[in-house]
Amino acid sequence: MTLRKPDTTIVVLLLLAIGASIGAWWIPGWIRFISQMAISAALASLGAMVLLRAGLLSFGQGLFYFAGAYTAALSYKYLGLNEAVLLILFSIAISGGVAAAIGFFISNYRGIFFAMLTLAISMLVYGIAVKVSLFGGSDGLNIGLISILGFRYRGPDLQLAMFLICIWTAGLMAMVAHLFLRSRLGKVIEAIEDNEVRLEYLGTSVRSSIHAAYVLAGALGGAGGVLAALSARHVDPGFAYWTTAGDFVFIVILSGQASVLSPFFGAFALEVLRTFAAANFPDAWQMVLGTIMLLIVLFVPKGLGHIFIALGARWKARGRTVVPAAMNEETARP
Amino acid sequence: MQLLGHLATIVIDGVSYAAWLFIISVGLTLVFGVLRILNIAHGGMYAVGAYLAAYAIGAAAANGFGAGAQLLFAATLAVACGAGLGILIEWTVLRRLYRYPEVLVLFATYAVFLIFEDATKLLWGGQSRYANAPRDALGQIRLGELIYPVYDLAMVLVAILLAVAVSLTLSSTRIGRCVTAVVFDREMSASMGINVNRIMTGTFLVGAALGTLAGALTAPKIAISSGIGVDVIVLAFAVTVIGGLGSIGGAMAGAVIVGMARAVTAHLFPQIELFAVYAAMAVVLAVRPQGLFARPEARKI
Amino acid sequence: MKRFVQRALLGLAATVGLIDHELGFTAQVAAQEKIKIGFVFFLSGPGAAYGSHARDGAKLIVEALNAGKVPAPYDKVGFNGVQIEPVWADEAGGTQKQLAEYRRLVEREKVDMVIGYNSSADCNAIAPVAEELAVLTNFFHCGNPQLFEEIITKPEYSVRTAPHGTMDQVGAARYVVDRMPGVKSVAGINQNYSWGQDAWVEFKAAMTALKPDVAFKNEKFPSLGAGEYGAEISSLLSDPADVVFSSFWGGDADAFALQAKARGLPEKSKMVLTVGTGTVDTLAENAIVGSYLGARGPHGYLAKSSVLSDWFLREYQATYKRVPPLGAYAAAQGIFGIKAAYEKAANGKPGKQKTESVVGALRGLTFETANGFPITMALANGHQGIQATAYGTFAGWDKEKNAAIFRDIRIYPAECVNPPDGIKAVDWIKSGFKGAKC
Amino acid sequence: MTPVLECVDIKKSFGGVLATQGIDLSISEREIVGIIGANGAGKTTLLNIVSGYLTPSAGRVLFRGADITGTPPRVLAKRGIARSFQIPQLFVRSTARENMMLALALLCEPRSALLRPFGDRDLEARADIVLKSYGLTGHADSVVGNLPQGVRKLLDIAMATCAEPKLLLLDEPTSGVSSEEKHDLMKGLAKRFAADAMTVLFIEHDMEIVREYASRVIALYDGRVIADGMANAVFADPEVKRLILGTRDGSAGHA
Repeated sequence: MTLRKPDTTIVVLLLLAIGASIGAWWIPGWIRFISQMAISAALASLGAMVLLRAGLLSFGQGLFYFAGAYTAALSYKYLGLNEAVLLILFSIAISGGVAAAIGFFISNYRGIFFAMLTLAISMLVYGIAVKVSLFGGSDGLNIGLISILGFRYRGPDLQLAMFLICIWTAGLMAMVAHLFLRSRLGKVIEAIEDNEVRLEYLGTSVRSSIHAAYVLAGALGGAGGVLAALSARHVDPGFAYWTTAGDFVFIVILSGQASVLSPFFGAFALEVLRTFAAANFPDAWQMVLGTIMLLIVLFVPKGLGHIFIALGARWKARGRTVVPAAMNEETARP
Repeated sequence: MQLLGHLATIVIDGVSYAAWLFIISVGLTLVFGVLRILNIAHGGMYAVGAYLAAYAIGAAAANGFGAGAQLLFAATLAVACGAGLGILIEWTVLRRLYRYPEVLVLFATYAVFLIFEDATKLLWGGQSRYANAPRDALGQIRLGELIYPVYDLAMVLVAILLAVAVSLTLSSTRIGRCVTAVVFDREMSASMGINVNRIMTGTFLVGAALGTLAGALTAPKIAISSGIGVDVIVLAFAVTVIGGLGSIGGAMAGAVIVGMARAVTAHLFPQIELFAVYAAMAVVLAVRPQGLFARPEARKI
Repeated sequence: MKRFVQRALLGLAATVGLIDHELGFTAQVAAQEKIKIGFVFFLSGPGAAYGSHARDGAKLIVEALNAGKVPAPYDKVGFNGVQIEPVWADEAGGTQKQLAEYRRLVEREKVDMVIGYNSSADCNAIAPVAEELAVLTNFFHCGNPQLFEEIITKPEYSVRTAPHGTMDQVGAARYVVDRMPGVKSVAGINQNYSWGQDAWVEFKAAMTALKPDVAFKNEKFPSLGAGEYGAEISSLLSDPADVVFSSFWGGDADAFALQAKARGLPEKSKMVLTVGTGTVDTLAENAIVGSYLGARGPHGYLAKSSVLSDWFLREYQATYKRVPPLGAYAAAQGIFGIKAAYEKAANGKPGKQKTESVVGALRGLTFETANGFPITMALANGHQGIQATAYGTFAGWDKEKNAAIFRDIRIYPAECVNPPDGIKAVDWIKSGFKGAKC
Repeated sequence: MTPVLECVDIKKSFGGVLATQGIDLSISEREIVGIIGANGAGKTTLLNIVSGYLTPSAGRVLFRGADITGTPPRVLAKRGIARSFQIPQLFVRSTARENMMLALALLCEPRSALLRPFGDRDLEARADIVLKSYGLTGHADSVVGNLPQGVRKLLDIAMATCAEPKLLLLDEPTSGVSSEEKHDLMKGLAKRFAADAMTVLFIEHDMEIVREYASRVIALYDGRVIADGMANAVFADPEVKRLILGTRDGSAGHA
């Protein structure tokens, strides 16, 4: 397949990843850490966004976050696997596999029942994790020193290397998600919310399409989970608690779902918001967070990312008046 | 014989827990039926109701009123404040969002819940409060081999009365029938001349008041402390979803299923009590993907 | 459209302003020569029932230290004459948030040390980072012995100036056997997370070690924050054991006490609550009369009179109009421990001290606490404290003095209820308390 | 020659109410069959059963001799049975062109092509050709949700015919279309049917349209076939006159 012109989203993703990699040396450690948390959450949220495109609200993304994180922690603890890249690949595969298994069952559900069933499954796993001592119970598990591409860094070097790994894993996963969303199958996913009947009459299985989206969502959730686990070097059953999944959906609400870049923007916005609230209002950070959430939902209901789109559209519109020929070409691209 | 006694105990516990579940869920079910949103702020209303009841019961007791008056005062205060808060939320938040996707409204209610969480904490402080005076005053009763507080068993009666009252209102009053019509088909109702917006406002107000009332009725049983609203939300969601959303009979069935699941596991399999609720929800949805009492919605093509 | 863009731009501007604000443009400029301490306590959620008291206690101590009003041996201003500047943070929100908060406290707020963390999950997650960032961190009151037994086996910067939770269970078991020599059966109701699970395992082991023929039945594990225990109480009532053991705390303990009392459970079984003095704090005369209560150490009603402990009691009551709850004691001893080490490390030199020398001074140190019982940093190479503990029987409410009455208070020396150095707590209990000095 | 479609004693009940009570029919290659009947006669139910949306309670459906009873629409679509809908079934948040692109991509290409980019020039050009042939070029860039009902109807039919199906089922193709445009629409469709050698089954209330464009008419009443044959013969049938065409003369009007 040849691309006539480079895909804007992929170019932006690459530029962001390269920029962050270069900037990494100057970013203070605590901001790097917050960024890693935001990136991890963004990947899981991207999974939630893929499903939301099909009109499916998942309160179970936490399950895959959990699956990715615990695959890494358990492989480290019991299999002695301590190579970051292997752990990441393994975790993504396992969580994608879990999603594939659950997908047979869950792809029958829509609307609130999809939301509540994903919540129930996730909470069941949470309940089991709290009880099973192999999983470290509610205290969770720690991950000790890991090697990155064979190198055994320590202290600040390890943190820096981990930051780079996070950036590039997230970048690659986002590209995969982007390629999926702009494909015909991606369009089918979007069409599901509009009209399942027509899709069936066009020879497409809606269930299989949802299943595919669910596997991708699972893999993205798992990628987020393993990155969070390797960054924090600690996992606990809270990953599967429904409020974790709620955060992921909120990130998508915050940013809108226009592009795979949106959840990254939303996750950073949420992290900044939370840090700001926690630092300045230790007694009322929930209230501050809630108030800002409410204001966003009320006044920017399409998500903060929409601001950029509106600005972009304005900018483009201005360009059009000068060069009207460009119009058809631009609008033809969704 | 002992087995029979044990079984009876489990059933009594299950029923009394189910009654409580129904009381905390009925407002949520109603709001879902009419407004089509899962109202997370319901948990916040519950917490506010509990704190208000603690205040009311304390104040009434200090002025020498008996258990009945204490409860009446608590319930009245809770319902009044709940309705007030309900109107406030509907006017300032929900009304502006009806055109938007349900997810967005869901998160608006979550934001309201977060605000409530800290507001109750800032108003009443971090330490727990209690309001057990009326529960103690009503005394205990022996059922089979065990002693139960009269108050807990009275909750079963309250739940039944509540169910009957809500069902009768829905089926026999003009407004109630309008509400039922809106639940069934919003567009159709609007075209039939029902003021759907007013029905939605009213329902949210009643739902909020039922939330605070549930908190007030629960207050004498528990320690009222920061964070009591969170668990209540998930329980109420489970009950509502199992029932099939938006039907009073469904909420009752959901409450009984969750209540019995909890009682059975608490007695016989305490190790898995933590996820009994979720297991019950998963099993019901696996067998009936639309919940127990859902109307099948065949798409007209 | 235009209006929307305007609105959007306003929102964007607000966001940018917010980031600016957060990234340091308005950050407080640290005054010269202050010791900045990050205090992390639960300020919201169920944990607030405990963390808010810890914050109250820490606030009181910090202010008194800065004013030089604390009696000897802590009469020196601040730490070694240097004023303390507290930074408060909320422990609620999960380990991920705590890790981010911790790094922010250290790298952005530039705190000299952190005192806090009540949840064992948070302690486990933070400790490796404390070691990595080389910041003195006092895990002031999480209870899991695993912190220094498994998670950080060679601590350098992590300390815990409080005994771990094993003492609570061993003390409770000893008290039960002392008061009820004929005890035959024990039931348990504990929260379904590591605190409750570990407490029950340890208590069972301790009871077995002390009285091998004791039978265990009816193990209940409701979820944290369940608040409603009707079914559990029915089950405990229908097959009553001699003793019902519980490690409930906060709102759960209060709710359970109220509900158990109303159902007559205390008439059938002796109630043993390791964090039970909290129920007396909140329920006063409605707490269960005759129950065996602990306070995770000899705190509050179980404290011993000394100049320091009397001062603390008096000041706390004057400020907050109540008997200091155990969280306040724990926070106080968390600060006192570090202060004692700080001044020992200074050894007469004025001003701020190096973290390494403070930790060095803390190893093996014995320091006075607000409850009259000293703590010795005896375990984990001097990073883990041990202390005597006490249990008592709640005997009712003295209406005239408006105070709780505790009877039969038994004090168990530190070496009697804590393992010696080098052996894991559970192994020590199973060994029949080898080397215990009672 | 094997008939394209054969229905053998099809029965369907909804909660005890029989919607069709034993329908038998057989349609040969290149026939254009109009189905008439009052509301509730079972017309749409018949289409739903033939296209696989519903499984009959009893009876069999054969497509070119093969039993397809209960085969889901997505399989039948690939085998050459397409349909349009009484209420247009479209992707309302997408543009008309995107709707057509999706239809072409899904119906005409193998599953393996699903992962190719949606925004493909070739696909776009093919979609534009189909849209043009239905006179929809002017609406190509409009979001379907903003289009008038008549245009949606046309798009719905265009999406059904775009892959040149063997058997085309149309559910009231002219409802919602203004009476002046009805004949133009049907004329265009008829040309297409002939060019692509399609077999067509269409439900229609406008008897004039039926008379003009159907090579054969089937009248349904109360879930049964009461007449089947050439248009004139069916319209002359006294039972059809009484039950479907009402007291008015059968030459025009809606039932």
